[in-house]
Amino acid sequence: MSADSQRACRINIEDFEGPLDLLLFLIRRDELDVTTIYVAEVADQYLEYIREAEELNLDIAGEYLVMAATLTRMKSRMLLPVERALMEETEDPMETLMRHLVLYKAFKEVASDLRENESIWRDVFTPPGERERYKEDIIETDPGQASLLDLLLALENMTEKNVPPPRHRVRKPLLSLTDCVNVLDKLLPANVSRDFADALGKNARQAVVVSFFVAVLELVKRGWLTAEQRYPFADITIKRKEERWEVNA
Amino acid sequence: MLDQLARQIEALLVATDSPVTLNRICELTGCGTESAEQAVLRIEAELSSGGHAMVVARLAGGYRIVTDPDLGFVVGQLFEGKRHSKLTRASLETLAVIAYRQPATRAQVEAVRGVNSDSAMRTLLERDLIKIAGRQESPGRPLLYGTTARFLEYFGLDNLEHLPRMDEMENLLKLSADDIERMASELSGEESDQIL
Amino acid sequence: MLDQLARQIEALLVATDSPVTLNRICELTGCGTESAEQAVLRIEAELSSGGHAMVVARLAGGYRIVTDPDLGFVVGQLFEGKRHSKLTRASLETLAVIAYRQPATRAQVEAVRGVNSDSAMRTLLERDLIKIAGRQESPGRPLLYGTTARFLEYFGLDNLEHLPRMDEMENLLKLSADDIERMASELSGEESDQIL
Repeated sequence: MSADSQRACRINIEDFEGPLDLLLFLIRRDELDVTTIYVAEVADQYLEYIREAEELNLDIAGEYLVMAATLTRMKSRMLLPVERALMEETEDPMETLMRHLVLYKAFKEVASDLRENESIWRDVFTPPGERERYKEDIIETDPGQASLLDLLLALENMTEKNVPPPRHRVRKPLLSLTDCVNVLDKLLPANVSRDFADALGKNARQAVVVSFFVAVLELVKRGWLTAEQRYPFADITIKRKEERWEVNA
Repeated sequence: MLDQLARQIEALLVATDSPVTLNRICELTGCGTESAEQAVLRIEAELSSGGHAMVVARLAGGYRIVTDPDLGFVVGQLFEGKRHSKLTRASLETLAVIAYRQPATRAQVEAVRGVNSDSAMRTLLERDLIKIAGRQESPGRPLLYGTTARFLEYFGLDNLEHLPRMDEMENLLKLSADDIERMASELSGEESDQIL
Repeated sequence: MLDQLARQIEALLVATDSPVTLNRICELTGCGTESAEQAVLRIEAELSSGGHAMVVARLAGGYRIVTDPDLGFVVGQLFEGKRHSKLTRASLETLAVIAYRQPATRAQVEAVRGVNSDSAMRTLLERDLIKIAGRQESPGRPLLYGTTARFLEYFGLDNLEHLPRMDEMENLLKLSADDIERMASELSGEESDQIL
């Protein structure tokens, strides 16, 4: 397909439900069969599309980029004879991807069947039922009258309702784990102990304290930090264990 | 055999949840008052000649199709001894707090809800959704409440561990960071009350 | 002209607020299964020959009388503004995966779809089309989701065996069960890193 005709049928990335949807579109556009596609060909098409979208400064979800990386890796492996020999013993990632595409395509078809059902049954109306005509004052409860979601929404509702009267305080959101780890990374040289409260400073906002506390718990779980508390309510001492933290590992 | 106008009107009168006035019928089907009245008569005649279980009821200035009162003895059974009222918001909130904090005292529930929860707790006890689960070893030794087997049945849970955890719940309900902070501060506020 | 048994059954199917099973019909009218089935056929025939606006629908394992879909354009006006919008493609895809894989975890759904499905799942929960159906006995014990009776009614299905492309999908799912598990476990591994 020439570059011109490719432009001509440029489509918006927002029309797709994810990388698999886009891949299926590209395969169908070129009238290929899902089971006989060549990785190099598909990879090129996909990468070109993503590049185009990037040029247009479109917001591309992370999943699309992950797929781009996967396809690139697959393609380069195909080109390396040694790797290829090794790969024959294990499963061909292209096979896996094709199976995945076949599966996803099937679900897409089911979804469109459901869409048809929906459009018919949206036009079907049920009589309202005559429970109220026959029963007015029954106070019994059977399973299924309230769902778990109702229970959860009740909890959510309480957190909304219990907003204390306005005070001179601006609520700030919690910090992300990554943010906290990055700060702790700078704050804590290796093998030096520090007081948790000191590290954050006396006037740290509650949100900050909560955020860092959660981060510390997580780092202790990963074995990157140790935390000690001599007795209940005593100060917590934290100490760095690992030299380097791979935050996004 | 009903004509198209009568069919349209019949559909309206069957599906509606409150009586439909003649004006509204005309508005929705685009016919005149007289045609609508005539059509209603044809519906009545057709229902009756087919021996159907439905009649057109003229109620509160409007029409609707309901089951023939002489079949009340069968229809009534459909709703006998069965669920009717849902749990109220107050009961659900109280139940939610107890489910997640159990065993919990009434004071704890009220601290979270910010309102008196006496009658909600009584309802839940009556419905066997919560039970007394001991006493707290603190001044006044208040009663502790927990959920029952019926609670699990009611929400279709195998056991208490199947309750969504708080983190999963946040995911489900997409609580904002603000909400989480608020919850955290409420919980810590509440706990400090207990220590005092 | 409907006989007395058919009239009674018709009344039940009109007055009910959820589909009535054949067993329940027999229980309430005191007739046998076969008589009940025959009577339902007579009701269908009589409604159709009278040109009525109603049909008998087989939904979620039971029967109920509903308005004919070809009159939706009139009846829909009664509920304007109160009707749910159509499901998005994301929601439909998510629902399709859950319907066939149920009970399914969120990670499994996302593994198949290849994208985050958080907000679709939330919509489906809110619209009572899926429900929490326990926890998977695997690391992290994630929540499991399944479809509801409302799901069947929404899509006009009698039971889960009437899902579209059942045979094809069952085979396919058998073949890719391992793939899905592997992809799902990769995904849930990623998720545990993002605790906030």
